[in-house]
Amino acid sequence: MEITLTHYLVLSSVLFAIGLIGVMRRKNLLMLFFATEILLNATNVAFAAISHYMGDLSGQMFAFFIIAIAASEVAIGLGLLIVWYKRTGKIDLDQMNSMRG
Amino acid sequence: MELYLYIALFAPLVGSLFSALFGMTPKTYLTGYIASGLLFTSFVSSAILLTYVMGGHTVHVEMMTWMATGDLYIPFGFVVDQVSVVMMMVVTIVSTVVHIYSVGYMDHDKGFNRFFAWLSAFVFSMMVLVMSDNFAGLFIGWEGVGLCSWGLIGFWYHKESATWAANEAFIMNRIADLGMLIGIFMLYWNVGSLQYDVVFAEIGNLPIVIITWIGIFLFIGAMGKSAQFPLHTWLADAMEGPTPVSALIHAATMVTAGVYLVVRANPIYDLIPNVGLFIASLGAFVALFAASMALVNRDMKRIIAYSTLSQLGYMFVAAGLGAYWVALFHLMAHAFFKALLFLGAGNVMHAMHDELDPFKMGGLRKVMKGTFIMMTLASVALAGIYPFAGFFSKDLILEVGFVEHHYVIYTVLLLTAGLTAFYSFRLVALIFHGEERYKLFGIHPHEAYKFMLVAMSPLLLLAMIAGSFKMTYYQLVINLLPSTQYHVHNEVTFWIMTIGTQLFVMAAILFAYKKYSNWNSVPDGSSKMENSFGYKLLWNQYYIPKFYEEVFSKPYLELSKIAWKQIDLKIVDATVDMIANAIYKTGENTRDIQNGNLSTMLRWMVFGLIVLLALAVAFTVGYNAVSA
Amino acid sequence: MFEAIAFYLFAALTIVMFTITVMTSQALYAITAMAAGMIFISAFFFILGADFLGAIQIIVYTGAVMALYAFGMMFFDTTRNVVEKRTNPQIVFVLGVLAAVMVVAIFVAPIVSNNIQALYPIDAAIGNTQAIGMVLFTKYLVPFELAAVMLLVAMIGGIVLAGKKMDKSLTLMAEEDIGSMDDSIEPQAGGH
Amino acid sequence: MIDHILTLLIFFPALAAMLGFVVTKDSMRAYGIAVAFIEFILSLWLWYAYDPMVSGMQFMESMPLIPAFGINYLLGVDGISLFIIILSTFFTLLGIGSLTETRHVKNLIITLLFLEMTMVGVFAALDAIVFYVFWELSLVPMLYIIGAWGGPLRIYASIKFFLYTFTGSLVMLVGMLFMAYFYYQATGQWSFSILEWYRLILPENFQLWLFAAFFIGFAIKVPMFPFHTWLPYAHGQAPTIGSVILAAILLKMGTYAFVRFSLPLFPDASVFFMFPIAIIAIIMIIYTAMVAYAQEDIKQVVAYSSVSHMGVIILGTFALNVEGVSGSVFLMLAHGVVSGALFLLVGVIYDRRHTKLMSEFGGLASVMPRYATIFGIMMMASVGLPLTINFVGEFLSLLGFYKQSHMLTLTAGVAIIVGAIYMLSAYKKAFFGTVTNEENRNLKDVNKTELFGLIPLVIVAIWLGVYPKPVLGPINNSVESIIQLMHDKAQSPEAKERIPNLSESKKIISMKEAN
Amino acid sequence: MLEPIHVSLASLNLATLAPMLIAIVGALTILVIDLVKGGLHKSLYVMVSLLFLLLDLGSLVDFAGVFLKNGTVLGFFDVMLMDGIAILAQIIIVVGSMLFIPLALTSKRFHEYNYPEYFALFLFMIAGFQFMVATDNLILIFIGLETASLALYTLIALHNRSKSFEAAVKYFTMGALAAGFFAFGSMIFYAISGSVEINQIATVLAEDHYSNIGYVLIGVTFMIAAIGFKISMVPFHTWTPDVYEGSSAALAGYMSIVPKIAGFVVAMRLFEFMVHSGVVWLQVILYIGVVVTMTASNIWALVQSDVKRMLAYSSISHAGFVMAAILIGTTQSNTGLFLYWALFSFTNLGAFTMLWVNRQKNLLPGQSSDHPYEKFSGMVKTMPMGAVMMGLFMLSLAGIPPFGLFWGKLYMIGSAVSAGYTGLALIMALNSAIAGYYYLKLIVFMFMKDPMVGYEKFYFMNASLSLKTIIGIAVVGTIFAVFAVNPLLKVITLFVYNSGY
Repeated sequence: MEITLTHYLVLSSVLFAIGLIGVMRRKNLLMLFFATEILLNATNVAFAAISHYMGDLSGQMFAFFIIAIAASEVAIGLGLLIVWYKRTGKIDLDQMNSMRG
Repeated sequence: MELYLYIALFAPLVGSLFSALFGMTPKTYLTGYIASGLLFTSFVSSAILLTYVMGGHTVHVEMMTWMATGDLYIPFGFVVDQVSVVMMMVVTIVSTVVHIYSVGYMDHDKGFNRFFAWLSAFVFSMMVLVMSDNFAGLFIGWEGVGLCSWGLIGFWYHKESATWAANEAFIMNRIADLGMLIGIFMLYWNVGSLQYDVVFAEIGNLPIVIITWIGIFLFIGAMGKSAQFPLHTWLADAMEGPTPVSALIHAATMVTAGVYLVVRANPIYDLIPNVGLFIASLGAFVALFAASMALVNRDMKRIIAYSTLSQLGYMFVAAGLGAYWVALFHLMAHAFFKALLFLGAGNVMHAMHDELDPFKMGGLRKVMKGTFIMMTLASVALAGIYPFAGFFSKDLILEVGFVEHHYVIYTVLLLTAGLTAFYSFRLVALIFHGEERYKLFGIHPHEAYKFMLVAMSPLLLLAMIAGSFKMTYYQLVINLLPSTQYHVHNEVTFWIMTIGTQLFVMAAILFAYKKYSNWNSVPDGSSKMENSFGYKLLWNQYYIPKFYEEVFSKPYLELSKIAWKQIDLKIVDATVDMIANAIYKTGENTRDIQNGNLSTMLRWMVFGLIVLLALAVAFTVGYNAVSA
Repeated sequence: MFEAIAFYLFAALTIVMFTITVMTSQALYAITAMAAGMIFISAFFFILGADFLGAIQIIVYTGAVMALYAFGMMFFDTTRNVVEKRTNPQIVFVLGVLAAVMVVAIFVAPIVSNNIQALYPIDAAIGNTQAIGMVLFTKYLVPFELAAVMLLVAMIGGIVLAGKKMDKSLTLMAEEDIGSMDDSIEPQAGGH
Repeated sequence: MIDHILTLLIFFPALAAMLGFVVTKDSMRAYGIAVAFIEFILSLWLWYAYDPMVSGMQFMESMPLIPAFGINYLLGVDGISLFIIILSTFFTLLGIGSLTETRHVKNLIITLLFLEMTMVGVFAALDAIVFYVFWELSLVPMLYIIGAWGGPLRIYASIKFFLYTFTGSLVMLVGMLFMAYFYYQATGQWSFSILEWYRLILPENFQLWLFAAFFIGFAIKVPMFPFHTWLPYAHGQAPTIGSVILAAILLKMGTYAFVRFSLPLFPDASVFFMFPIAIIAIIMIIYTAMVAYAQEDIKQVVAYSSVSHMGVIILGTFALNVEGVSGSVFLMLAHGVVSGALFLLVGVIYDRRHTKLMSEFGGLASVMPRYATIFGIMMMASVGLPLTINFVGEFLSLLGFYKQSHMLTLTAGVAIIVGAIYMLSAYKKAFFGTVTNEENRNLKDVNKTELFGLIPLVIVAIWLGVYPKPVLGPINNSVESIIQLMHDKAQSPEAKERIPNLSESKKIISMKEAN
Repeated sequence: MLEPIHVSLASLNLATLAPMLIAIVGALTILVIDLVKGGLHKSLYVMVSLLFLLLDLGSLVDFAGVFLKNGTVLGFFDVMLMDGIAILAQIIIVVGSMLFIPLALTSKRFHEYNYPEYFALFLFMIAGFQFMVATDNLILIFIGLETASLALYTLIALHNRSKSFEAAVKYFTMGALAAGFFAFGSMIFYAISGSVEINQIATVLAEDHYSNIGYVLIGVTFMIAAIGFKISMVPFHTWTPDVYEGSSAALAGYMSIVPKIAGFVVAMRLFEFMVHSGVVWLQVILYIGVVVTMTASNIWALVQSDVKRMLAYSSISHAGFVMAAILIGTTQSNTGLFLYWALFSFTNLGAFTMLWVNRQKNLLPGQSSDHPYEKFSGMVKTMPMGAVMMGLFMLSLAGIPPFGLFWGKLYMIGSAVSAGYTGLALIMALNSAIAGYYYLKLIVFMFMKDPMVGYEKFYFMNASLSLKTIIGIAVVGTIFAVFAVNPLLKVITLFVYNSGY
């Protein structure tokens, strides 16, 4: 039984879907951010796989930059959460509804 | 001669404008004098023109262009020919008399100045009507007299009935005017011009169907102005106006415009005898119909109005049967004696403080000798007793009917002649004879101003002697009108007819006198006759006004309200608003998509993705299926 | 055969770990599971011959990112049971599963292409890290530098946002108050 | 200067309006009158300099605006637009002169001057986009006038007015773009010049669609049934001056546009849609007349009467012969004068009593005789009495359409009956009878300011009714050229037949004259 | 062993980096200045930023000249792509930024302007956008996008009130999701083409005759979601109103213009070749997306009670309008896109600046947002010029001629008509009509209602000379747009056409 690119793509999709579920499901913002990491990681797996099966390095580069992006996002995201938390003492997104309509 | 033409035409306008200047200011006799003076000038000019025309000439001027576009060319053109000059004479004579009379009649009225403005304006319009050399100009006058009639019927605008009657008259005339307008359109598109001379020259080349339609539409116009059935109801209601107005407009001039139109358009009607027969039949019917309503009416002016209507019927019989000159002759004679009758009635009204019910009068001959004489003679003329004017004109129409072998029409007209005599003298008897019933109402009647009586005298004179102009007139108008002579060829028949008619009429007069000259009570609606079906039918004018009210006026108002409140507001406008509201409501109802909750927002994003994915998958499947 | 076993093993592990991350109500479990999941993902990288990527994955994710999150967790005091209000949980799963199913439905079809040419071919003779370095500093130099800028931005942003100056809000203070309190760093209840 | 008189006419009021911000409140009226007067004189000068024998465009001005997209600043007048321009300046002068509004007069006059710019602009524009610019821009001042000086429902009314017409004209804009695109396809060049478009001969099915697109824009503006419901609100709520300008000028934009665009651009479609439109016109005439009859508010009577009269104008326009089109153009002017005057008159009584309900009045004729007289004259003009300005237009319009359909004209002719019914009954309710309401007993008759607006209108209404030639002549020449153009462009045999070929009849006439 | 690679410096075309580098250097300069001496007034930073942006613009103009002479310039191993639309978009980005930066010079003090970092981040953000448009490499696009976005999140939050945090967090979270979409989408394109460069992808797809249609569509789906988020297409728009409301009006106005043009350029690069190669599905999807975006946001804008939120929805609608250009995909429509956006920039600049100068520090009593309609009630009586100008901007947004945006709409609808999209043209026209209502609503409030007692003191409370200057520029730009349209059209057409769009 040979593992093909398709296997990896399917795996990637499943992981991505898990991430999506997390994004939609989580109300705690911190844990929601976890889910966004899963999304990016899922993509990374696929990139690496495609890169491998095609014998091309660009995919790995893309994954590399995605990791960098993920790291930056964490910094900003946590910064935002900190100010928000300092103001309200909560990080539940249900509390954030002063604007609507 | 053109100068006289312009003077005759525009003098009344000047008088009108002059009076209008004082329209808002308190009464001044100046307006009355000036207006009357200018009308007299107009009369003199007309007379001069008459002599000129009698010399075998005509005057035709084109003052200026009115409308010109495309192939249409309508000038202000005026023609004084044998027919129009007769009408001009009639108009100017009667109106001069009425003007002078009105100075007295309207003496106490606040709207004195305004009255003369309207009255002179009317004369001007009438002059335009008769003098125009084309149908459009005729239509100007036609509508103009309608306007002035509206202003004069509703002269006492604070009276609800007067303004109602004014509007009724105007609107009814408008209905007919539409017909006339269509007739004019047809003429233009078929002939290419509206000038009388062109039209009459070319009309023969048209298919008979078109001529027939033209004739019908033009006659519809005439029906409105001359109050022929079924557009007759306004005339009786128009009696709400001041009496001189009734005399001038609703007896002598305006209502005869219809007859004038038919006479003027004789080259058209000559080609379509069937329409002519219809006109004649309608005329005969109206003659009888109107006379019957006059029999029972208790309003002095309305009785005279019905009589006018009836006489118009006679004229149409003549015109319809092709005896245009006869129609015109009766028109002229009728103008004199009917105006006289009305003015007399005005005197009586004045005396009786605007009381109109002859049953409340009686015995007035003692206080109003002059009026009595004049009205009696006018009635005699109306009844057609030799040698008064009516005899010459009216009996001629009977003869026309007979000669043309329309015996039904003849019979009807003969019967009507009897009825005419009856109701005329019923009126005279009730007013001037019998007990002085007015005393019951505490009225102190008095004779009118002397100058008013003097002013009326020319009419009296004409009513008596107009018949003697018959041959002069005939010689004049046959230049334009068909010169058929109507003689019963059999001497015996002729004499039997003439004398028979005279006797019949006399009998009617005597009957009227007998029945009413000793009347002594005011009917209160309880008598047996008053409760009979026939009486009620006549009294209610065959229920026609009521019928119009119920079938046209009220439903129209109701329909209008429905159109506004139900259709316009609830359907048309509501649809527009509904669209706008639907859009707005959609916004209101869906704005919660953006409920401010981050989780929902994220879900919407994923939802959007999924929808697109689903479409993508569906498309892919379909695409593969197709390509496979 | 080994490859297959490794794939299925790690696939199962990552899926389980990430599922725990997403589903658990214990923040500590979640973060631990995620860290584990990321390590398992690095295993894929190694399997696929992307050694450099695997190393980065472990260092950056499990090292830096997880440390940040752990810090955050402590700061926000979410080590305990996290109570989350659930609204329409079914929809979430339906949408998630639908997404997976549909993407997978397409992905099961193999990619047919004769025209793919590797622009930067992997040369077995050259080490992965070396090859990456070669590409990174030629072709992807600009993205690389920009990534540096991005990290700088993130750093500045993080510092500024978390800094003490944010504790009082000039936006909400009346003008006259600002002048007097310009240099005092006393934390103010920010209001809202 | 005469070369650029149209530019001057368009932008002088706008410039003056901007300078008007500087003028103090007290002298604003005088300033406004002065500006409007100068503008009016300029427009009269235009008339003086206009050569009535030339049927084409005169005083053409051209300046590239967006040549890359074929948009040029292109102006010109012919006999059709000339008089509507004069009417616009005339009414602005009268409107400002007889202004009785006291609130924020400065803003009002500035707005009016801007409005004047847009009105003149619409009628002078020969480029579709320039036309559209002014067309849309005219909504703004009117929106403000209705919304800021209007009655209690003013905001609803103004928004309805704006959005309704705006929507319609956007559809029209799409039509214009299509037209330009066709031109582009035909010549490889973008152009929005109407005169260039005249040269295009479009396939019939395209004509139908484009006609429909333009129609929606114009029909809402006119307004034609069933798009008319904004009008009663707009009139009902607008201040007097707003109603006057709206009725006198703004509505004419729609009918003018029919003559300028729809007819010459789409001759086959015009013939194709002739009868449906005629039926709509007849519905407008009769139905709205009935609605007018049912009104309780005298201003609404006049408002609905406007719609009714616009029906006659439309009918005349779609007669597609010289008589009808000339008549309808003339009727545009006539209706402008008459309805403008009627709205001024309604304003007079509204200023005194602050109500427009007819039931509140009655017997005004004895209290305000001068007022009643002027009202009566204008009412009779509105009813279409001969020798008043309206009659000429109505007569010609109906006459023209009679050529196309006898039955429809007969039905449309009912206009003269129903028109009389609602007008007379309204007049009767308000002016006749005895004074029953104590408040009416001491009303002042019209004053000098009001007469300033009314007297000229009375004079014009009668003068042009008696002697329409100076106006009708130039209109006739220009209309003839349009009709001839339509005939030449028409493709379907029916259109060829329905649209008369003037060059033939001209020949015959000249032969006749030679003989 | 790996052989050393010899790269000639000339072939790198280092100049292609110049515009972005200038912005980055500017940002760094600001940081250095702050390091050297803290506590300097914001005006200094504004001026420094302007200066660098001016340099940036200068280099772009220079590039424009080069482009016209030599055509597209590639640089840095073909990562950098300076074609016509890149230059145009960058010019719009830089000019837009230059117009918005002076809005920091308010008379009232707001929190963010106390930070030199604010200006540094602003310039970083600009650089990020510039990178985004000046490449067709998905990686660089992604990083540029993220750089700009991360900076933007921070800028929003720096306004420092609870609403702005809320806005930033919402924007950030959704942005993270969108980033995931972008990555996944790129992955799919990479999988089917073996490349991350759009022109390569296009080539490969064309050579394959789109045989992997399923992959293509899934990839496009994710890309639409990602870019749709950036340019706020329905239903990826939900952040827009909240973020606009939460951030300062100055930044909201900025967001309505600059990030979106970057997004449009990416969308153009990514989608247009597919539209042209007949992926019917994409045409349908874009058609639906455009129509739904225009219509739905218009409808929601109708019911707003806050002017800024209304403008947010209106900008979504305008974005939908412009997306139509990508669907139509002719040179004319792409030209229209840039023309529209250039004109839209000026008008929206004016509208948001008007909000900004009328910004009070605390909420009005009884109101829950900064700029409720009631605040502008009767403005014509207390602040006539202000009301007239605001009215002008509203009319322009509504598309009333002859103000700026009308010409954009005209050209866009014209391009739809000439490409045979008649239905679309009609929908665009009718949407403009619906939009008329809510713009009109503000005019109604300003001109037809009576002033609220005490509100007049809030008018122009935040005004300063520079803000007024900006408004003046916007007014001039809006009124006299008609004279600018022709040169703009010519230039844009030249650029767009020569870039092959």
